[in-house]
Order: sequence, then structure tokens, then C-alpha cells
Amino acid sequence: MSMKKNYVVETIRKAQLAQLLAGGKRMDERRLDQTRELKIETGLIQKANGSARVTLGNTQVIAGVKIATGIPFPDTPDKGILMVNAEILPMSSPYAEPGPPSEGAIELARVVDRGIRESEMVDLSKLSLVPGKSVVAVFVDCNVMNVDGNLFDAMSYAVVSALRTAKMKKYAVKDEKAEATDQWVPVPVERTPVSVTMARIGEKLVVDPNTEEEASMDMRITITTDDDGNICASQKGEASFISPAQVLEAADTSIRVGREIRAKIMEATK
Amino acid sequence: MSMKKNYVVETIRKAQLAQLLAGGKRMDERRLDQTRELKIETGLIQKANGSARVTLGNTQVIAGVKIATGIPFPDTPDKGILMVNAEILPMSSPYAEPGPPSEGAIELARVVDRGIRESEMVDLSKLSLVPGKSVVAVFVDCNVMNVDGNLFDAMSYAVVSALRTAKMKKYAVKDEKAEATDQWVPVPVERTPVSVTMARIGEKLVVDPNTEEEASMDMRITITTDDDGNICASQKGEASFISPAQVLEAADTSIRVGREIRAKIMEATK
Amino acid sequence: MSMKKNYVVETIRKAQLAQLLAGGKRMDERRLDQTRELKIETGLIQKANGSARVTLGNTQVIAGVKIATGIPFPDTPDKGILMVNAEILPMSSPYAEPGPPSEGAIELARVVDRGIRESEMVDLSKLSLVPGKSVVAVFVDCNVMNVDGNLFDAMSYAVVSALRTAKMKKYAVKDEKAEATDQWVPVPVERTPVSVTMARIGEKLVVDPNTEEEASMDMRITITTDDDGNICASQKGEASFISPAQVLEAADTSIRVGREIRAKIMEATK
Amino acid sequence: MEGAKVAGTRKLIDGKGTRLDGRKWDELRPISLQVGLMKNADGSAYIEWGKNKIMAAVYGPKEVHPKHQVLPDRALLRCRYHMAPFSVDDRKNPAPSRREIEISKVTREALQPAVIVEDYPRTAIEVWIEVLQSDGGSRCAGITAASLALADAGINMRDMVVGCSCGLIEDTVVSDLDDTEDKEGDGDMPVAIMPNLGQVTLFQVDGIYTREKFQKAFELAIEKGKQIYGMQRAALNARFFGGEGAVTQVEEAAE
Amino acid sequence: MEGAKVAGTRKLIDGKGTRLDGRKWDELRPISLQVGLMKNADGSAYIEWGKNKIMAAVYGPKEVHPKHQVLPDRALLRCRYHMAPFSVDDRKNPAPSRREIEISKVTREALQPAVIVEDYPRTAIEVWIEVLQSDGGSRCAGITAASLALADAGINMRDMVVGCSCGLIEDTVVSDLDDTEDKEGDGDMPVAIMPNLGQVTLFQVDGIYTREKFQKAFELAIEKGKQIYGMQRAALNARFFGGEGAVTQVEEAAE
Amino acid sequence: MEGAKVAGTRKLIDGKGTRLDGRKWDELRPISLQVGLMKNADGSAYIEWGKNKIMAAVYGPKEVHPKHQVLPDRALLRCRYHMAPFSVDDRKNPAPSRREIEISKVTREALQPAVIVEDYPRTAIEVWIEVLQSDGGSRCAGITAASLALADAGINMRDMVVGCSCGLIEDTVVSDLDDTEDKEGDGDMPVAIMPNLGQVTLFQVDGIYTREKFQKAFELAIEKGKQIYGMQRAALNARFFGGEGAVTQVEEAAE
Repeated sequence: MSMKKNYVVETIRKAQLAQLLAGGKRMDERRLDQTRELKIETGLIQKANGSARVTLGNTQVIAGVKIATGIPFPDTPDKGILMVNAEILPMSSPYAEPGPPSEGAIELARVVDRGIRESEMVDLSKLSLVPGKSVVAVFVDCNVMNVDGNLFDAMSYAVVSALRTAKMKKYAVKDEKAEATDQWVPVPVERTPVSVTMARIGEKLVVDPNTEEEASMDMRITITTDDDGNICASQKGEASFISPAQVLEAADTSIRVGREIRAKIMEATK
Repeated sequence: MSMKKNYVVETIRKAQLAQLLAGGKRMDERRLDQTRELKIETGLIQKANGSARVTLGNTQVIAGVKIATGIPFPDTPDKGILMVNAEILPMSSPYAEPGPPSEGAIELARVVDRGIRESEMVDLSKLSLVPGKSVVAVFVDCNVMNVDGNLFDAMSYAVVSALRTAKMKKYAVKDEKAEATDQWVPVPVERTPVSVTMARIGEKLVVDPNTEEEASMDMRITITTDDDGNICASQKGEASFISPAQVLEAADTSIRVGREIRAKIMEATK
Repeated sequence: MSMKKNYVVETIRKAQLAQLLAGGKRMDERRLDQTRELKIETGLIQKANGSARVTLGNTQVIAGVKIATGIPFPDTPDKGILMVNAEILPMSSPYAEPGPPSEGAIELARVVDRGIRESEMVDLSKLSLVPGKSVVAVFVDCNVMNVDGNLFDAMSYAVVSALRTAKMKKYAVKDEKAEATDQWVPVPVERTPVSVTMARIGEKLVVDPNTEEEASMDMRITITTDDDGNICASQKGEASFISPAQVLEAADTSIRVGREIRAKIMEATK
Repeated sequence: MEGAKVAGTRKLIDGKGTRLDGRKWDELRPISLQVGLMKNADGSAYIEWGKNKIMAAVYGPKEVHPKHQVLPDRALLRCRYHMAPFSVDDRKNPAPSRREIEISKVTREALQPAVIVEDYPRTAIEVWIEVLQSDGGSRCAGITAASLALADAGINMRDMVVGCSCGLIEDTVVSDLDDTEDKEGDGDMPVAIMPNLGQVTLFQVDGIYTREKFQKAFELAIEKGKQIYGMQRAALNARFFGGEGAVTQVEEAAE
Repeated sequence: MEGAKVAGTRKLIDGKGTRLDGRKWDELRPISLQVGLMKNADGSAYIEWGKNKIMAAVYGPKEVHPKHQVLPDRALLRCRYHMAPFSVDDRKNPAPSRREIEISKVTREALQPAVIVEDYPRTAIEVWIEVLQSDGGSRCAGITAASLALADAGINMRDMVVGCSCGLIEDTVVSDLDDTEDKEGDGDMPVAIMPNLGQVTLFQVDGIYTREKFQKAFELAIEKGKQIYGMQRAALNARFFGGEGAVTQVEEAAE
Repeated sequence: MEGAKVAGTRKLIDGKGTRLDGRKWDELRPISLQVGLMKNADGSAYIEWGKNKIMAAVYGPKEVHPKHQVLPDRALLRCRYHMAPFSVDDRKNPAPSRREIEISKVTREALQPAVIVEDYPRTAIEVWIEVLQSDGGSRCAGITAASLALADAGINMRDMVVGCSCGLIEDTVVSDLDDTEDKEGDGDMPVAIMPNLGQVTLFQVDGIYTREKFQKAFELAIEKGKQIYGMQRAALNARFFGGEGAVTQVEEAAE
């Protein structure tokens, strides 16, 4: 039989892990607020308008951007459409299964979407073509290729990197009809939101948890910040609580770590 | 563990129930053709065009009307659209489950819909805006909140009461385009159909069966009558038979009981 | 309990069957390249534009053609639409079940569709009405009524026969709008593709396998040929291999047997 | 059934009580029945009734899957009424509609009273009804055929079940509505009966009936059902005593 | 939540800090709570909060189906947040949306820390939240009601859970956003707390907050939650000590 | 594959037998193979073939869920061929299409003859093929990568499986059609072989072939398959003997 990572053993290690953390140490020697190695490759999918493969430790996500024209939502007739979807591929982990998106995959996609949307990363008003009738629709689909914890951040960085490097046709509007020209322009990206996810194990928050740490965590919190250090989205997860003080600590960590990550994303997508 | 109503005991009581009924008595002291207390509250959902909460004994149903413009069906280009749907909420009973509508919920919605539709309660020809292109579409959605037997009648009374009190925007048609004006008008209600459901336990028909009686019934029959005592819809249910004589008896009962119920509905929705 | 065909016994017979075949004989006395009796009845569904019931041995399939106007696919703006679907009815076999189409039913429909499409049986360019806007859409739905092996060929013959005898309204185009006239014309059929399916049992290929033979086969190959003996579609099935020489042998058999079957289809649909 | 009535500009019935297709008010459309056509099914019957063309087939008693649906004291009766995509004027989506789900339920409840399910505890009996071409009254035709298919499968039965729909056109009570009469008429009342036991197993009504016409239509449906029962019997006789492999084609005698 | 913000031409808050509905920046909308209305459920609570009208009901502890979901050492907590089709301005499709699926998940995770699930191994506890009419803050209102329903069902709990959303309108921190403020405002921060344990169990943010305003909104949400907890307690007291069958209607005292 | 052919106004192949991308009639597009990139999977391989970019990964042998699918005498081979929404020109709906379901089936049937499933009774072996970018011949590329991934997972195999599609453009037999040639050309014939056993495990045809051209295309596909097999072997060698963690990039030698 194949050798799978033994999650039972990991669960037994929980106490050990918490003890280590109390002393400020992690199994893989990282500092508590240290992320794993981040690798960003863009442009690998030529058929997409933009794409990025993000490798965060052993977690790998590929995001692809597809752009088309669409009809605006009735309540925002003069704004373009942005949609973020996620599929956790069955190849990504021994526990993933094919089929319609699980509750977890839906939360993942929505939390990443919220970070992008709420930071006003893409200026949707610049994607309006014919108010009430025609807008540019931007679809960002993500394939989770390999799971080793912290899908939220890996996917968020992939989406941000794909959008930052995406090109779309310039549209010409004539007689209330939008037609694609031959000219390529960038997607109107205004901000670079960065999501930072922390797990609580025992009493401590650790940044960018891997699978082993996630197996031992009680609580997860993701906070997205923008270029000015503003907080623009957050999501607490898992069936446990967090103290008010720890929420504020997490906010400060997310601003500090977010700044470092943003620099890496900017560098990789300039 | 929580204390649930014991349906096994109810099944054992079946003989006892039949014996009581042979003597003209019911467990809850009602006459065979007596309905439970009926309470109708309207207007509780301000965001709906009309709404009603019907409490029939311990059975409770909330109906909400939503009105929008739509495209007519190809075979009735000059008639509006009326749709009745039902969801038996998982909170309504220990046996209800979330998910797509069961066979029973589909039958429930369709039988209630049939009574409304066949009685010509709503004059659908008055809901035509631009023939073949645009009509008023009336959606009536029902939430079954608590189940204690006879969902058919409780839901039917809720739908009728919600429609009788529903208001819709008046539409102005200009250049083949329908636009809502600021004026509110009632839905064109012409008739007040009333559904009466009977259960056969042993040899007897009882009106408005509760859950305990439904657990003992062999056969269920619902007959809907209109303001003039005409019969406009019926449905026999359950895997048993009914004698021709009993069908006619049920028809007479439904006319008689329907008249009383109609008076209550008219009173509550005037 | 009902008496079902015993598939276990059939599996045990596999060696016996292979031995018989090695001597050039089949259980039902057919030659290796001999099809079962083929019966084609057309026109049985008057509400369809065309229909055919094909009985091949004890396998029975009914195909019905429905024709309507539709919107062309974006990549073929000046071509009509042809769709072939299959439902293996639960009544057709003790092993069939109601529900969405299985993997096998999808393969069946797609392989039959491919034979019709690739042979260019129907000239889709003649089904264009208003380029890019309106075309004739031809739906062929198949009901598998009884399963006794070789659904591929029975269904293919049913679809071909139904299309060869189908009539459609002639459309008049005025101001870029297509309207049906009162005149009936045939569907523009140009070719008569014939599918021939073979099963490998032991070392031998047998044409038109029945259920018993399919239970013993390792590999299935379907080859469709056109009026000129060209090969226009093929599909190998089952989790086994085929030698290159046997592929070529199957091709020659499909041309030879296809010619005989085509004559029967032409006769039945003239 | 549902779908608002089309206000017909034409008359469906003339002053002499003659209908569009030439029938009198209480006449049936032509009916033919054949038993035992399907090879794999344990029992089957094919009915043509007006333009209806319907195949019914029965499997069972057989093992119940999934197991948790087993009934310890009787057979589980399953029933599917399904329309082929090509059976109606506009192509029907193959997925079961809400209408088909409801008809499957009332059909099962119409057949079960006649099946001695207690004789087959812990088994399933499956009834598959496929409407190849649809006309008015397809549920009644399906029930009539399914009852024959159950008998053909050798399932123990208390009685046959036979259905006929009566109704109103232009306020006249008529028997056996066809598609046009169903759509443009004023009411439809499908009724199924067990003819020897004199009991009703399917009863549905739509339309607007005075109490008097309600009774007249109902009693007419029962009378017509008994008449069709004669054809059912003949079809079964032909199947079992008409020689090996014989099938039966019973045309209704002119009234 | 999602759906881009509508650029409101109107002012949501005036120079004196008065909001469109007349509230001050830190005022709550009217809230009323009733416990124990539903007959079949093991526990229930109904909340009206602004225009929100939400029923929560609890079943359990009960047997787990399907069996493979059984947890050997604790109860399985199930939670569904669902909106009635008529609860919003445009009719909502009855099938659960992605938004409802996410809210069901975070609601379950907000309630579970308060439920002593270890006391009920191998059972299921089901929480059904039905939004009959929706206004801003419906998830917090649902959690507040569900916590009461759990208590009404007699489930062992460490603490109550109470939710309140605060946020930003025109860069001012405000409490308890209504629908208009949620859609046209600048940020929404739903928070649920266990008031006695002083812990946060639901925390979501959208909008753009400086670090300072983030903290101010967050602390306001906690303060408001504690205030609503007083009403929860009163509602439970009324249910259990207010006489047989009594229900409670607690209006918030004017601030 | 399906979808009517587009009548190309351009020539796909010129008088000298040169194709739009400069290849000769029997030339392959560039292919590169890498084995063992995925961390969690038991085996994996990545292929770039023309513009195709495909990842294949294998899990197993592992326990079978649900239990009733267990095969007592051999492994259950599962296979999914799936296209990423961004892999094609117009965004693809993530739900599996009928085309993907069929390709998953024929891919499984193409791989299974090479897997010694009898060595792993009562287990499941899962093959996941994800098309990140799609070009002509993606099913053959997927099979070629999946066979490497099975070998990388250490699954016992009788032989490798390698696929190549040949076909017709403007009535000329050509090898390895790209997207444009597939859509605008006259026929496509995907073939997979077990190169050492000399057997065909995938065989599909569309187009219109004379008997002679049919044979020519088929034999060309086999010949090209054998050529690609050389690259498979080199990739495996690099994986297992090329030093720890090494991966391989094998470019086809110019012909």
C-alpha cells in the first residue's frame, strides 16, 4: 500500500507542537510570523488573459484569468463583473475528492474573492462598456494542485499575481455595442491586497500554517491588508474562539507580514 | 436524548382511533367534519408583495408573494404567469430534511397550485402587458414551518390569503415596453377557492386530519371548491382506494366545510 | 422471485464460447461476421419529425427526431445543429436504473453521434437560416427499450433511419427573421453511415455481439463506414487491447458488413 | 394539465353533441392492447389509446437496493411515469419534470391497492411506464397498461386497475378527452378503478364543475373504466390462451 | 456582502452623526426576541431585528444519519442558514446559494465553541435558521436566535453566543448596519461573542479600515454584543419563569 | 472533436508538405516530460506537448470508498480527465462535460491493460489528469503522462502506454494534429499503444478516410507512439537514476 502522510501521528504531536511554540519554535524551524518560501511564476497559461502559479512551501495553486463581455448585475449597472472560483483538485491531496465544490472550497473562494473585491484592487467602474447593458467580466479560476496548508494565502497571491499581469482587449463602443479592438491593455488594477493567514495552536498564533500545523490548530484567521496598511477583509475559521486581544495582534501581524509579501508580489509581477 | 413524539405508539393506536371514529368521536374531541382552530395573519413580510401566516392547529405555513415581469409561455402569449412552490423546512418536523423537494413536497405544491389555478382565482388575462412579450409573473413561495398534519389545506389557505392581500405595481406600456409606475394596485383576484382535506381511518372520513390521524389513515382526499360551491380541483392520495359513494360524500363535505372556511378567509383578508 | 438471466453462468461459459469460436461457430449458430435479424419500422411516432424502431435480435431502440429553430454555436455561425442523445430505459434490462445518464450511456450517444456527424450524413450548412443568428436544430433522442447486446449499432441504425425519413418545415427568411412555412421538406440527408460493432472473445472478432457474447468479450470495436466504403468513425471500448492487425481486419469487416446493412436501411427508408 | 387553458375560438362540440373527431359525448377513442412484447422484463404491456402510445414493463419481485428501503412485511412498489423527449409537440427535456414526478406518485398509489404486496415481503416490484407518444389521458392509459404488465409478470393481484378520464368541454360532460379537448376544454377528471371490487384508486380533478356535473363525469368515468376492463381481460386471455408467443390486438367494438 | 457597493448619492449620516433612520452612530435598531414558539422542534427562538425576521430551531441530540458521520467523542453540530424566496427584494432561488453555504459554515463555527459537544457523543444536534425577511446583519441575528434556541432545547452550553455587526459609513464607525448602510456604506464587520467568556466566535470583515478604525469598530461590536446579551437573558427568563407557555417580547431600552 | 469543422479559407499544408507551424507531415510538435513534481501524490508526471500543458497524478493502491465498489480479485482503476476553466479559448464550465466523461472512460480503458490490477485486489488506484492548457491531442498527451505517473507511483505494469493522434488535413495523412489542424482539418485518429507488447489500447477515429489512408494514418500513429516511448523511458531514467529529486526535460531530437 502507498505511504501516506499519517495524520493520526500528527494529531498526537499536537501537544508537542504547542510546547515547542510556547518556546517560540516551530517544527520546521520558522519563526512564528515567518512565511514559507514563496515562488510566483506568471504567464504560464498562454490561452488565459493572465495566469500565475504560486508555490508556498509545498502548497501549489494555479490561477487563470479569462475575460469576456457580459451583462452587468441589475444593482450595479455601471460596474464590471469579477468572479473568483476555486477547485481543490483531487490530485492535490489524498483527502480531496472530485465533485461539486465542498463547503470548504466555497469558503476558500469567497474569502479570497472578498479580499480582492473589498480592497478595490480592480476598478470595476473602468470595466463598464455600455451602462446597464454591457460590461467586461473577469473570471479568475484557481486550481489547487497540491495541498500543504494555507490555501487561503496561496490562492490569494495567485489571483493577485494573475490579475496584475493580465491583459485584456480594448473595447470600442459604437451605437451602444461594444466590440473588441486589436489592442491589448492591462486590467485596471489599482491596489495590491495581501492576505495573511494565522493558525492558533495552543495559545500561539503562527503565520502561514502548513498541513501539520493545520491538523493541530484550533482556530484560523485570515486578514487582508492593502498598500496603505488598511485592513480590508478578514475571516475567522474553525469551531473555536479567539480573544479580542489576539484579533488585534493578528491585525498587526497581517499588516507587517503583508508588507513583505506585497514586495515579493510586486517584484514578481512588475 | 430529546423527547420526540412517538409515532410507533400512534400506529398502535390506529384500531383504537378507528373504534372511536365508528362512534363518531375523535381523539381531540372534534366532530368528524370539524376543522381545527384556524388563524390567519397577513402582511408580516413587508418585502413581499403579499404574505400570510396560517396556523391550523399546530400546523403552520407562511406564504410570500413576489411579483415581477416575465416572458409568457409560448402557448398562452396573453396570460400572466402564476407559480406556487413549497419548501417543507427541516425545522418543521423531526422527519423533514434539507435538500431538493421530495415527491411529497412536489405533490403538495402542485395540488395547491391546481386549486388556485383551476378555480380561476387570479384572472391571468389581466396580467398580460405586451402580448407574447411581457406579462406579470406572480410567484407564491410557501415555507412549511411546523408539521401537524393537513399541509394541503394550511398551505392552500396561506396562498389564498397572501394573494388576496397582495399589491403589485401598476405597469404602463409604451412602445411595447412595460414599465412599473409608482401606483400600487391589488392582484386581480376574482374567486376564493377553498381546499378541504379528509382522511379515511377505518371506514370514516375525518376533515382536517392532524399528524396522529394521518399516521392512521389509509386514504386522503383533497377537494377544492369555489365561491359558488362548484368543485374545481381534487386529489386522492395514499396507496389505498375509496368507494364511489365516499367520493360523493367527500364532495358534499368539502362544499359545506369550504363555505365556513371561506368566510374566515374573507374576514381575515378584507 | 422472478427468473432473471443468470450472468454468472454466462461468465463460466466464456471458455466454452471461445472454444466454439476457435472452430468458427457461435452459440446461436451465426457465422462470426453475421448480424442478427434486423427489423426497421419508421414513422411510428407521428408527433416526431421522424422516428424509427430498430429491432436487432432482441435489442430494441426507438429514435425520435425533433426539429426546431435555434441559435448557432459561435464557432460555426453558418451551420445547423445536430444533437444525438440516448436514454437506456430502466425497463430495458434488469441492470438499468433510472437517473442521469451513466458513463456508458454518454459514450453510447457520443459514438453514435460521431458516426452521423463525421460521415457528413446531414448537410448542416443547408440548415443555416440567418448566419450567426438562426439555424435549424435537429434533436435525435433515443430510447433503449430492450437490451440484448450491441446497443451501438441498433441505436445508430435507428438514428440513421429516423433522419432519413424525417420531414421538417421549410423556413422563409424575411428581415433576418426565420418563419416556418406550411411546406414540409426532407432533412438534407447526403450520406448513409453504417456502424458495425465487433467483440473480441478469446482471439476472435464476432460481429453484432448479443448480451451473452458481450459478457464474455474482452474488447469491443465499432467502425462506421459511408456509402463509398470510407471509414468515418471508430471507437475501441473495454479495458483491454487490440492488435494492429485486428484493427485492420475489423476495418475490412465493417466495410463488408456495412454494405449489407446499408442496403437494408435504404430499403426500409426509401 | 397545468398551463392556462387556451381560449379556443373553435367549437369543441357541436349542437348535436358531436366532437371534433366525430365522437359522441360518451364515446371512447380507439384502444388497442398488447401483452408480453418486451423480452427482458418480467411482464409488459403496450397500449395505443387515441394518439397515446405507451409501453409499461414490470420487474420483480426482486432484491431491494438500497437495503434501508426494505419493507419487512410487504413488497416495495416503485413506479416511474416518464415521457420520451419526442413524445410531445415541443421536445421535452429528458430529466423528470415535476409533473412526471407527481404522476409517478399517483400512479403508484393507483396500482398498489390491487397488488397483494403482503405476498412478497422484503422485495421490490418495479413498474416502468414510458410514454412514447402522448395524447390526452396518458396517465390513465399508463395505469391500464401497467396493470396488465403486473398481471403478465405473474404478480398476485386482488383485481385489475383500469383508468379513464372524463371531463367537461363547453360545459358538457364527455368521456375520454383527447389532447385538444384537454387543453382547450373546461375540465379533466382522471379516474382509475378496480372494476370487480368497485373501488376508486386514482382520482384527480381540474376544471369547474357544478355538484351535478361533477357526479355525472365521475360516474361516466367509472362506467367507461368497466368497459375498458373487458378489453384488458381479452388481452390477457389472448396472451395466455391464444397460443405460444401470441399477442393481442383488441379494438373497441363500435358503440 | 459581495456585489459591488452602490455609489450612493445620498448622505447616509449627517454632520451631527444622525443616520438615515434617525439613529446615533452607536445605536442599535429595535430588537425583539421570543423563545419556544415552534411546536415540533426541541428548542426555538424568533428574532426581529430591524427588518430582519428570523426563526431558529434546534433538534437533538438525535441519531446521526448517515452513520459514517458519527463522531465517537462528541456531537456532530449541523447548521443551515437559509433565506426564504420572499425574504429579499428580488425573489431568491430556493436552492442554497454559495453565500448561504458560507454563512451556514461560519454560523456553525460561531455556535460550536459554546456548545458542550463532548456531553453528547455519537449524536447530532441540528440548528436550522430560516430568514423570513432579510435586513442588514442577518447572520448576527441568526446566531443570536440560534443560541437561544439551543438553550431552549436544553443543550448544555458554556455560554450564550450573541452577534452584532458594526462597520463604516462614510468613514464613520457605526453600530448595527441596516440593509441600506450595508449596501451603500463602506464596510461591514460581523462579530459574535461569548459574552461571559469574553471570546470572539465569529469574525468577518469587509470594507477598508485604518488600523485605528478597525479597532474602534471591533470594540464597538463587542460592546453592543454584551448589550444584546442582556436581552437574550431576559428572553430566557421569560420563557422559563414567565409562566406556562409565556413568550417574551423585549424591546431595547432607548439609549 | 465534436463541433462541426470550420471551413478554413487558409491552406493547412502547402504543396511541399509543410504545415502552418513549419512541420513536415510526419513530424511531432515539441514534447517535454517531467516526472515526480507533485508532493502529495504517490506518482506524477507533467507533459508539455505543443501548447498542451497537462499534469497527471496517481494515488494508490488505497482503500476503496464506497465499499460496494470493491473488486475482490483486482484493483479498481479510477480515472478523471478534466480541463481547467482557463485551459481553452472560451472559459470552460468547471463541471465535467459529456466530452470529459467520455475521455475519462476511454483513458481508463487505455491505461488498464498495462496495469497489473490483479496484484492489488480490493484496492483503488486513482489517476487524475488535469489539462491546464489544451491543444490538439490532449487525450493522448494525458495518457502518455498518466502512464509515467503510474510508473512513478511504483504500480506494477506490463508495459508503458503512449498515445499519439494522427489524421488528415486536406486529404493528406499527417502526424500529431495541433488545435487548428484538429478543428479545420479533415480527420483525427487518437491511438494509444503498449509499445513493447505491440498492442493498441486506445483507438478512436473521426473524419473520412479511404481504406488506404486509414491504414496509413493508423500505422503512422503507432510509429510515432514508439518514438515518444523513447522519451518516456528517458524521463523515467532521469527520475530514478538522475540523482536525488532530479527531474527531466527531454526535447525531441529534430528528425
